[in-house]
Amino acid sequence: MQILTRSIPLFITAVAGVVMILSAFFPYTSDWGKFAGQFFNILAAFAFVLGGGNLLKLHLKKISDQRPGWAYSGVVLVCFIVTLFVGLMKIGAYPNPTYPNVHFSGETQGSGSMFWWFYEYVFKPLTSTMFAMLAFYVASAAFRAFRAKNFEAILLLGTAFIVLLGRTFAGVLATGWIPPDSAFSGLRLENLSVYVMQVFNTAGTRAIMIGIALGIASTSMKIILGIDRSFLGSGD
Amino acid sequence: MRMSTIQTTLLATAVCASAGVQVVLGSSTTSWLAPPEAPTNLVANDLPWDGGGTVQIDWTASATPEDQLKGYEILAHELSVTPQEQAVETDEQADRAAAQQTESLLEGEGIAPEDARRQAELSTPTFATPPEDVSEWDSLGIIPAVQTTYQATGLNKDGVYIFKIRAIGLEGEFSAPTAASGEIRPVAAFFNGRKLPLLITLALIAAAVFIFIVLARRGMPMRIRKIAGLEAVDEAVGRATEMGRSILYINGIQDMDDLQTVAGVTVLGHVAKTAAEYDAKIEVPTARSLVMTAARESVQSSYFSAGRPDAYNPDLIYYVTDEQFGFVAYVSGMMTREKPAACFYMGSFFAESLILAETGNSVGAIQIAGTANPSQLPFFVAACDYTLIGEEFFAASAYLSGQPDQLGSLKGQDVGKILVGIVIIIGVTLATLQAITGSDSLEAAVNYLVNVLLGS
Amino acid sequence: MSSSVSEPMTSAQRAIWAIVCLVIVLIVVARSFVGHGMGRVYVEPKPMDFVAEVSESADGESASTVDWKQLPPTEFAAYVAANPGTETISWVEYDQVPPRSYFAQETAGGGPIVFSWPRTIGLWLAAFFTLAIFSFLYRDNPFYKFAESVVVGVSAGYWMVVGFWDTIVPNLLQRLLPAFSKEYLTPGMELPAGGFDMVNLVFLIPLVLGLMLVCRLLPKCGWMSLWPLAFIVGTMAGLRMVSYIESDILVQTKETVIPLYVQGDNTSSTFMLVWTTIWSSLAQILLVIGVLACLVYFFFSVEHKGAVGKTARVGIWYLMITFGAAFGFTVMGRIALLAARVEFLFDDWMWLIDPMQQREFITASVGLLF
Amino acid sequence: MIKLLENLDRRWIFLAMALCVSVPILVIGLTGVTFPETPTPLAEAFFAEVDRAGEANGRQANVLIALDYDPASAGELSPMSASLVNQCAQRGHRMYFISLWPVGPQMIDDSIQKVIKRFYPELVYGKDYVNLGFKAGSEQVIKVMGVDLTAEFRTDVEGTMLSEIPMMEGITSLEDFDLIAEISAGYPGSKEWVLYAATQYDIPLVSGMTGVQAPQNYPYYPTQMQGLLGAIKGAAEYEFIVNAYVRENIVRKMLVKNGIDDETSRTLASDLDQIPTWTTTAAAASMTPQAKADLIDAATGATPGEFLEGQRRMGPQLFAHLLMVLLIILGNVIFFAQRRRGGSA
Repeated sequence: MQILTRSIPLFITAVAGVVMILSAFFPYTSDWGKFAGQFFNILAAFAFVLGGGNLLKLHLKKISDQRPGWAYSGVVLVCFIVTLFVGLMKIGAYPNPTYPNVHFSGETQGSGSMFWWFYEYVFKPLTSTMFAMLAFYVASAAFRAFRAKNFEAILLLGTAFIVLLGRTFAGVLATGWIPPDSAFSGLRLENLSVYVMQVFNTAGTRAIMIGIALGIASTSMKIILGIDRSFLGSGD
Repeated sequence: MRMSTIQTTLLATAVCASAGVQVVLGSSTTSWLAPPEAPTNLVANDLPWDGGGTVQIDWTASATPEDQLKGYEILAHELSVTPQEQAVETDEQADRAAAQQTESLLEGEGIAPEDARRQAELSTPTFATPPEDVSEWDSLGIIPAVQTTYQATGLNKDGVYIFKIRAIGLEGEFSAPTAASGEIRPVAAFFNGRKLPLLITLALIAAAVFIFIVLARRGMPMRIRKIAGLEAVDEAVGRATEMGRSILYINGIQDMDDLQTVAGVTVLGHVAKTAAEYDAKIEVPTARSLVMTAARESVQSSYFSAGRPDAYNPDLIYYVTDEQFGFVAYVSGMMTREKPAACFYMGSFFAESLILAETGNSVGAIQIAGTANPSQLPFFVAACDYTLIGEEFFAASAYLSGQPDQLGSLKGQDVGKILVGIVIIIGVTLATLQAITGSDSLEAAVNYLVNVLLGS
Repeated sequence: MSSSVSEPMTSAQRAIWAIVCLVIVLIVVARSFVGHGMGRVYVEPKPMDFVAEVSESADGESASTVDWKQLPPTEFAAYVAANPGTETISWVEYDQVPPRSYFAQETAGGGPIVFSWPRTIGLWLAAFFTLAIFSFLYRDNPFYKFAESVVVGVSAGYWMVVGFWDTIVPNLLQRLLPAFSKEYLTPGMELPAGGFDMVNLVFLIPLVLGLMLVCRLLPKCGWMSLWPLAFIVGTMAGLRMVSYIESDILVQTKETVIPLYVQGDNTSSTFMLVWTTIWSSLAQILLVIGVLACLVYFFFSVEHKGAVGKTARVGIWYLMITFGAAFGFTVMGRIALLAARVEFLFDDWMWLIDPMQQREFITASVGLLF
Repeated sequence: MIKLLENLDRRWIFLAMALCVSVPILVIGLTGVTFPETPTPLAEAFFAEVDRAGEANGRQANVLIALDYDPASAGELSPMSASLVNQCAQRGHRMYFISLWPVGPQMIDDSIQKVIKRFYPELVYGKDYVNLGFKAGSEQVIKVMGVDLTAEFRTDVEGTMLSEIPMMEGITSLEDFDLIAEISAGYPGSKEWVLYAATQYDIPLVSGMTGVQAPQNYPYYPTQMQGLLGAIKGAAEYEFIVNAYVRENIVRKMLVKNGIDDETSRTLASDLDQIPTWTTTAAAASMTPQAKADLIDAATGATPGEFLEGQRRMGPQLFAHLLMVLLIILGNVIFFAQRRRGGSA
């Protein structure tokens, strides 16, 4: 088991990592990199299957255990299976006009198909409304969490104000009286917000990026060399 | 290498401006009205040490003076193979045929393998004759008359090209084109020389990390500064024990291929160990099934090393759903019901950071967060008691594990930062001196640093 | 801070909420009886008719080939009448049209545009789901739980379907089963010479790894998923190591190598020249100082004391400004998303506003509101 | 008062936010009035980069348009895509649509339906624009496309082989594109395009993104990313520039079509307000009354609502931002009042 669960995976990791690094420098090996990339993309599609399988397993268990709210698990399952069936079978999808005799030749999400209907009237409103809820949470967080506790917090809030006001018409209203070509035009809110973004934000973000890149480089190296193997399930 | 459009425009304007003077002054002569002389000695070569697709073109300037020229137009034509050859050329057989030819050439003439391959490939197909009329050729652009060299980029690596060049007078009249260059295939070199600085940087950073890991394994003490957020872990776990409530640990919402998730699992190991020592309950809902597996392994070994294997309960570490907002909806609901005393958010977070931190705040938990996603940091910084910012988060996993390997790699990263700092300080000093003095040699030094050492 | 969410509401507050809900319901009910109603979708049918054109192969040995030709509806009827026994394929596609076109057709007295039941039901369902999710803001409730279950189920299925048709079929099946794919799935593909390209056998590797990944679902075979996981982590590590060093270290360092002194560009007066010189030089100086100070903050080998501590503190200031900017921008984004949802409710569903000029503007609905 | 605010139920805040967003939408929707936009240099750079695509290579530009977002972020990003497609179509660029997000193909479809089908019906699928659809694999897809585009994209979204699509001729890798225009909602998105395409192959890249991403992408501008649109504000500014450009271009084309010489058309198109008076002058005598009416309509008529989405949304944005500022101030007033009383914070 040790070979199957440790040695071989570590070997695969090392080979895959080294191939990707080499393909960046040696054009003749870029084909290897290409294959590795294509394999990865296919695996990424298989990962969706794994996700779906996990979902099925979890909710079937909930239903069979009759846990509280198991009826909702039933809703999840029905929706999952119907979407899957409608999409894989291309129910109601029109074939490609060049090959009208081949049922599967058309666009999966083509307008008018059942799958498109699910997207347009179920998936789209639900996910975008979920996301839109954040506007409300942001407001409540602003009221409760953003406190000028110390100098650092004041800097954070001050910048947030400049950006919030400078990026709308409020900025023009508040500081529009400063002539645009005078010595103090930089103090107009809309210009100030650009200045803050290009100087302070760029400096901070740049340092964060350099730091993270170093962190990623060293973690990657540890992974490829087999020093860091926590992703295989344990720290040692 | 590409010249910016602004520069080109400026040059063109400058050329035009001087031309205006010329027209007024030289109105008695009519030399500028006649088409300019053609440039000569056109030579095209595949650029060595590149990733392919680039051809270096050199020529001797036209006899017409520079200030009477608008520039040179570079013309390229990709040769198409004649129909009967096309069938062969399209698949692997062509490569095989070329390889055989290469071998025979290598045996016979002893030339460099790369050139041999190119020649072999060139000699196999016969090409359709290029059009006589240069207007049917592709124009790669017009470059200022002061230049006598050009790099044609973005060509098809497998294509075969010939080039011509012609001068353009101030009124847009063309000289006769030069004779066509030889047939060039812009092949990829064995090593992409333009990436050499990158390779050196990579080697330096990798070496620094590696050396410090080795030193650490040999027992050299590695001192790392205190990380404020981590000092609070014990406090948070202690408080949870006192209050008799649970600890919630969220490992981000990305899968194990994200390095932040990996770092989060390492931190989880430490938190779980503290929890085991204090006998506090720790709950870990995950958004990915693979993360659940890794988290179980990690927590289990922590309970073992804390000497409390009996207290380990795998059911408290469970998978919820991959869907971002589905996961958040579940976790926030759970938080309102169970009111954990301490919440840890360690990993890759997106929009859900705010919902989690908000809900955690509303149930009055001590919150410690760590992420390298800068967009989510403000919410964590504002709503949590402690936040590990960016690289600190990666460092935390190393710091907590206390393993010599991890600490060594942290030192290696610091070497990287010193290097970056030194390069910036030297570069900025040179550039500033150059800007003040306007010295040419300093300018050359800055250009070398920026364009060669730090890549194109 | 203690939570106020769980505190019971006073009856006055309840009353206000009830009134808010009542007003919304009233508007919706009234709106559906005014003018052309609301939330209806109209479509225009577009017949698609094809006939088979059989051409005998030249040598008479291999099978004859069938080409499908699309004909306009008028020609199609004539063609079928003229050539009985021809194979035909027909279906009708529907294009959504703005309600304006339907109203115009009604006034003109007839035309092809029809009311679409499936799409209208869909639109009302979408509106229901939107409101169901928003209802969570008041409190957790069955409508929300239902909507949440639906989104989990549909999204998981959606991803699988798209992954299958857009990646598995063209990049795996077409390579491993070319003949099958051409026959049933992607008739447009070119078959490789000899029906199969041996190079593509290499794609058995991702197939096997993919199946091993799915083995995670089986209790005894969980370990098999470690191999594809190792592959995923390995390629990602290799890819990211190189590109992050190039893009985020080399290029970002290069971008920071800038002169601290910049000549101003406003030459209208000496004062403005000096002023803009100071202003733009200051920007460069602040930028360089910021990058260096933040790097010091991220330096782990030295304690934050003395000079290092002071520099690190400057670094924190920069980071806080960065976070403030990030906060401001995030807020912008979230509000735009909410605005889009509200526009959906007001425009597509309730037909209260009409920014895209899809309908005749109904003043009656305006009167209802103001 | 403070006591009341301390225990304020957050549902009141939610209600305030709902009103701040919905009332301006209603008012703007009914009146059609939007706030004036003043474009910042970033939006102008974005426009200019798209405008000059292909010039360096002296050909009709091949623009790779990557729409990497989903309906959840469409509120911020669809105005950007609409204007981007509008500009490319007007400028005559060839458009290659792809997406790295599973629901991206729908976003592509929306843009095609909303802009190309409606306002540029003369453009031909397969010749002027093509929809290559979605591919799983995030940055790996970009990486493979850099080497060999056809290895990753074998068919278009309808299942037609690329070899049968005329505009795919000569397109083998990322390097064959003159510009990458990218609209991004997260990962994979602008950062990945910078890392794996723009930096590696030195291809001009312009990117529109959600507000969340904008601050992290500022350091890439202008070297690795030649244009950047951040959040709905960026969208509104860009929309404003493109609308002006499109209007000017249409008017100029109309004038040239009616036999007015190039020079005059250009001057007239650059100052649209004078068109109505100009049509009454002798210079316009050659035009038919119908042509004149069309011209005046093109010059001064209302912009289609599709291309005002971003500017419309700046209304609710303003009031919501003011609410946010107010809430933060209010929150801090309570905080300091509590602290003075000695309560714990």
